[in-house]
Amino acid sequence: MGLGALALALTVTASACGTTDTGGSASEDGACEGKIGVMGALSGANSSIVLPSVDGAKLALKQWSEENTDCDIELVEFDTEGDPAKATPVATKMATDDTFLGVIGGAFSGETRATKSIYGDAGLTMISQSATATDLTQEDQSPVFHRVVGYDDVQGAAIAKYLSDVVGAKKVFVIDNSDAYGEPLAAKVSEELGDLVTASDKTQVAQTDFSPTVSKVNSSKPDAIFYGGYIAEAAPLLKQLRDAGIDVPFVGGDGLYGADFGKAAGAAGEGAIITCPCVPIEDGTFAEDFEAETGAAPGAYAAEGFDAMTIFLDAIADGARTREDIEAFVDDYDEQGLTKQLAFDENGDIAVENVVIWAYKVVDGQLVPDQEISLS
Amino acid sequence: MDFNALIDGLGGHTLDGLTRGSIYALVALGYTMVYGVLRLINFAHSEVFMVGTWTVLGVYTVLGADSESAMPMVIFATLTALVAAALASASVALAVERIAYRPLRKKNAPPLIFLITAIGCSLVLVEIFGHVLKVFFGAPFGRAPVNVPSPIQTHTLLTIGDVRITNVQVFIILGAVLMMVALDLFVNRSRLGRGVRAVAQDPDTAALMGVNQDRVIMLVFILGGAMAGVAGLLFTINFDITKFDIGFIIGIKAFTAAVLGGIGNLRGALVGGLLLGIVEVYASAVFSSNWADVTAFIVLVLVLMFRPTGLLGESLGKARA
Amino acid sequence: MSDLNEPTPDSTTDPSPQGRATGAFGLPRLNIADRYSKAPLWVRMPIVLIGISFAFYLPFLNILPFAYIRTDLTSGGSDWGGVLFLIVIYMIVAIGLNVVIGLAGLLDLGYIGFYAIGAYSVALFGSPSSPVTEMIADKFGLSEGWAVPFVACVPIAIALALASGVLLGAPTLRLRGDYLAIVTMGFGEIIRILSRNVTSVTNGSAGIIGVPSPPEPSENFFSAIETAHWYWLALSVLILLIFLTRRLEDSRVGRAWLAIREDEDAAAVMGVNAFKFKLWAFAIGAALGATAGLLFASKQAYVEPTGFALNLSFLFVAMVVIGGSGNMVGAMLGAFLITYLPERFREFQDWRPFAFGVAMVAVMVLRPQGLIPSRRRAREFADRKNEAEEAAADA
Amino acid sequence: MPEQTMESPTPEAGTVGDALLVVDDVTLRFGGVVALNEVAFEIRRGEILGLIGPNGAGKTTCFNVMTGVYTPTSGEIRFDGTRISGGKPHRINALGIARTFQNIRLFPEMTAMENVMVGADARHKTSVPGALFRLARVRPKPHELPDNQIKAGFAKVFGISRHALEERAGRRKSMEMLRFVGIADRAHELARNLPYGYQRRLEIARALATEPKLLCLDEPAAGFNPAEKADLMNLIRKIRDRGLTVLLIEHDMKLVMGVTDRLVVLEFGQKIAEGVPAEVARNPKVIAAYLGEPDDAAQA
Repeated sequence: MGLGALALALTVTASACGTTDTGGSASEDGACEGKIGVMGALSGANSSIVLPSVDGAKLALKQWSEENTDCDIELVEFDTEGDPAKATPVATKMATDDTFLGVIGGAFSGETRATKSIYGDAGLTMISQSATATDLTQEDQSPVFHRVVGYDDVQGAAIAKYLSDVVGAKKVFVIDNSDAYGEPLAAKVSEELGDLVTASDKTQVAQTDFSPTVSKVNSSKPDAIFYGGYIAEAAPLLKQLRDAGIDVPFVGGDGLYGADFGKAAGAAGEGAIITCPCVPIEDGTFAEDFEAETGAAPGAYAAEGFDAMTIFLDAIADGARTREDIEAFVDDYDEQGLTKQLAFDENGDIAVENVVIWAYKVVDGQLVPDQEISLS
Repeated sequence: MDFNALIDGLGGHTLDGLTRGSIYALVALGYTMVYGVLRLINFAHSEVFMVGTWTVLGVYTVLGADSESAMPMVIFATLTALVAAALASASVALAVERIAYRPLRKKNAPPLIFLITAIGCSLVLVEIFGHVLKVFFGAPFGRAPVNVPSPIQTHTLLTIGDVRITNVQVFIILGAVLMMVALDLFVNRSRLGRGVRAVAQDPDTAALMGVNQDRVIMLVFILGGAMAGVAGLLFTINFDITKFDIGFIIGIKAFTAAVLGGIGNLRGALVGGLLLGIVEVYASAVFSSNWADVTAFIVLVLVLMFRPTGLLGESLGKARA
Repeated sequence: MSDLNEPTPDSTTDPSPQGRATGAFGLPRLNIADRYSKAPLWVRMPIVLIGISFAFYLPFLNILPFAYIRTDLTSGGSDWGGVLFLIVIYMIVAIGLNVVIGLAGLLDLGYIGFYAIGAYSVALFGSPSSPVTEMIADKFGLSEGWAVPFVACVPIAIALALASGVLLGAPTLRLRGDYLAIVTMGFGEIIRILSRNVTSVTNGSAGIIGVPSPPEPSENFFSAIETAHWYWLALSVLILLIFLTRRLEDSRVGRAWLAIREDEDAAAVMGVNAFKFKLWAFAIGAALGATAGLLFASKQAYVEPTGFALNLSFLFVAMVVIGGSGNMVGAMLGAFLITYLPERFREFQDWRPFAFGVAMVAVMVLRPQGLIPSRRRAREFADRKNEAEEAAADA
Repeated sequence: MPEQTMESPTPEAGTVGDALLVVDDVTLRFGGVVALNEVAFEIRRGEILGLIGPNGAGKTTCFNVMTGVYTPTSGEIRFDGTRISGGKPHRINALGIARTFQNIRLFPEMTAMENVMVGADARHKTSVPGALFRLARVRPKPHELPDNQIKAGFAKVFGISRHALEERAGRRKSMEMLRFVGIADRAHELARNLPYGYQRRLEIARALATEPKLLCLDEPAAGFNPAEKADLMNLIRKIRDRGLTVLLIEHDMKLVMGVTDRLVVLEFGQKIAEGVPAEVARNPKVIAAYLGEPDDAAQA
């Protein structure tokens, strides 16, 4: 072994033969090529919230490439499993590889928090399709971070408004899932509702038996229920609420948005209201194209993924070839996207007046646009 | 902290706790039986339960049973699902035993190796439903949660004071207790059960007395698996849902329940499961649901402090103190 | 250092190495290890030094064909230095857990709890935006943005980990085997849930940003994209910890641990204070776990409760056992494989967990003694197998 | 290893003196079963005391009470004037009682040498801080110096860490013990790979390494052939000659009669006789007890 190690070390230091091309550099000659990264939970338990947006981005690239055949833009997928620990090496790889011109992501707020400074150091523009934590732009700003969704505080205020004005609730029961998404959203809803909140309960991710929560709801007799959390827990929660004879309106945030909700909640899901900072796709071409491409209806944040990719593609079409160009272009961007008017303020957020929050109603297991929630 | 909420709704909370605990107890049986005979924590058992829930979904889909079905169909579908889930889970448990554990037993490997193998098996089973089957068959397999539309509709059977007792609660508690009584009788009264107890007490002497150890071990995995399958059915009736990783939490809880009651002890599994269910529900009522697990683990530590081998002590046969 | 590297006893007390001749079951690889350990110091020293230099050189290894071990070859790969850093962090975890499981024979399924304590210590005391520092700053009228410097966070983290190791161990170490396993598992979960629920202290599910970096020799030395620097830091810590753990293994303490693992009652009758040494094993393991967590949190600059989920505890145990329980090198190999392979084969995406599970079962069934068992273990297995065969023949 | 390094724990080697261990009306009950019933006897300094009786008479239980495995229900045990009943096994060992086990309980995955070193460690102090940092320096006595000249020079100037000193002393002592019981030739083999007779002797070496005043041997000759038994008898005498007191449980009456100074006889948890071997052998109660046990009677 000793000799082997020595020989190995000698080879390593002495030989200068073939090197792998790991770095590479962006084309200085202005050729239309480059890579856009997309990072998020592409495998594992949470991937169903992320994969549709990646498909949306892919669709945008496909449609764009058909029109811009002289360009060679690649969308590179990076799986983080939603885990910040796995996201940092991925982010560093993109940050240190000059061929990457932009990143779509992070899909979740946790991994975004962990990687924002890495991209910041490298000046690599991020456009997140679904990281909605308020602090990402409101407390700990980063020059490279942008997002095409309204953040939790905006959505929370809209949900509170919907509950009080549209539902006309006087007593709202607020439930959250104790995680980084559901907790702050529910907190904002409660804050906005003020006295209208009659009681609340904190559940947890991966819980299925909600009988204690149901008892609490039963004894406080609310006229509406809000749940901040994800589909996997909302479905059994709703089933148990309905079984207990609690038939008041059930409202959830964008964590419940997506085709999976109807499949998971079944009959109990009928009539549930799901809000989302995403507009219904009116003309239908996106939905049709998406379905033709992936074989499924557009899921959570599919259109946001499409929009984020479109911004990068517009930048490249505009002649941006360096990270600085891209960043400058994105900062000045102002176009009507699939989901909303896309223009970023100095924090990287879509201006509040352009954020559109819609309420969807579950009818026959499908999400049907119900109404836009006016934010003013 | 709201002790009034607990006291006001004590009856209801207790009933909820018993319902929750019944499912823990049924799954705990699998841990406890395997442990009693092999001194091995079968961490793959949680996935045996998971397979049960998917089997129920399969049966409902094939029979076309859902919440709209008529009474004869409801009964037929439920019974079919019961048998199918028990069979499927037992087969998976047996397969795990044959593929992963038996070769290790032949090599006389230490318990830690079994533990890692069990975790590996668990991962494989989870991924089969979360990914592999999806690649070949598409939905409903995959990472997303899936509705299992139970044909049994929940309705109130009777109300005592404030306590509303539903048909589903009665079904679950009675079902679980009946299965456990049957199992207890089987282990304590039948010839095969005697073999199980003999191997649990002293494998070497049992072998000398002509008990076929491999057969006993197979039997234990089959019985434990079947119980987990039944638990899968009861679970879906109550919650109408399954997911590729649904077994993980239930598995952890059931294992905790088994230890709480005294691992290796059938009646301990029942006591531990029900107690754990009640503790969790009470804690959820007093604090909130996100404190239930902390409370449960603290109760476990306290119990073990005073009774180091669980509430009823560990003994599948009755001899070991 | 010299007496550390002397596994063989003094020549005066070593009658003959003929006992080794019975190692006929040994694999060829073990003979290499044997030959290495018997080689004189002037042979071993250079080998160790070359090995260490090579480890430090790894982030820049870019010569074919060796460069194929890099994880950033495909466009969807991940940063090689970052992966190396994570590997080393988990190696620290593995040698720590190996003390608990491999040496003292205590099954700890809640090791992530100590890792979390290390990570949260540096975050809670070192980050200017944590509720704890804000409270301290408020109470003593310190300036906004004040925080405990990184260097002071290290002893805090280690002290907290030692204390929690003792706190967990003192009441529970009297429990045997699997009961201890579930209690430790509960401990890991309690730590995670507390960090999530006690929002006023830990900032709850939102986590804590602004975790400090170690003191920098030059500006931006430890910036987030300088992963090679982070790797070097972690590697240096790892080497130091290996050195210290070796010292424990080759001492009265290490022998006491092995004796307890082998037969606790007999050890007690031979004067081994089993409880004390088990508690030490727990505390040492806790301190190592916390060190890993601390480095991790510092590099990440961010901690949150979901990073400390229960399944990581299982993964840690898997690292130790797959590599070869009781053997530090084996445990580190386990950590390497479990961290590295999924990163190297990212292109298989959603197939990786499945493949991982299959590999786990296959490795254990085919090689239950672990990939690099300690010499003891290898013999044990050969013997146990013989025993089993004899028993089968008798029946 | 030169003989002069052998340390005699007690100077009055070989002389029988005052009571070293007193078993004072010890009763032990497990639930309803009385394992020991008001057993009382004493072991005198420097003697070899045999503890005999039919199977199930309570001999090993008596050992277990003495070494802290069980706590007596009533009564107490005093060792060298200190009450030890109910104490922790490692404390009792520290006071000077060591034992072997009827069913060999070595540390199978440790070498013979390491097994004995665990015993030797009982007299050592190094714990985790000492082993980690090795800061506690001591000035070595001449015979404790390392053999290597350069190292010895360093040790003379800078002192030597307690860890290193204890390791060296432990290794020397262990090797000496292995020689003493006659198994030094296989010192570096795993205990589980040693032949049966070696394992029995290794247990004795391990117990001796803890430097006990009283050594309790639980059926050390079980499974031995006559030649091995004779060797063992010599070994036991040699142990006594080092100044140790020996308590011996043994079935083989020939061995017991040949080596012990006095006998205590138990039956059904009660002492039925005590005295010098020849006297006890004539005791009708003892004869009656052993008649019920034809195997043992035949051996005697």
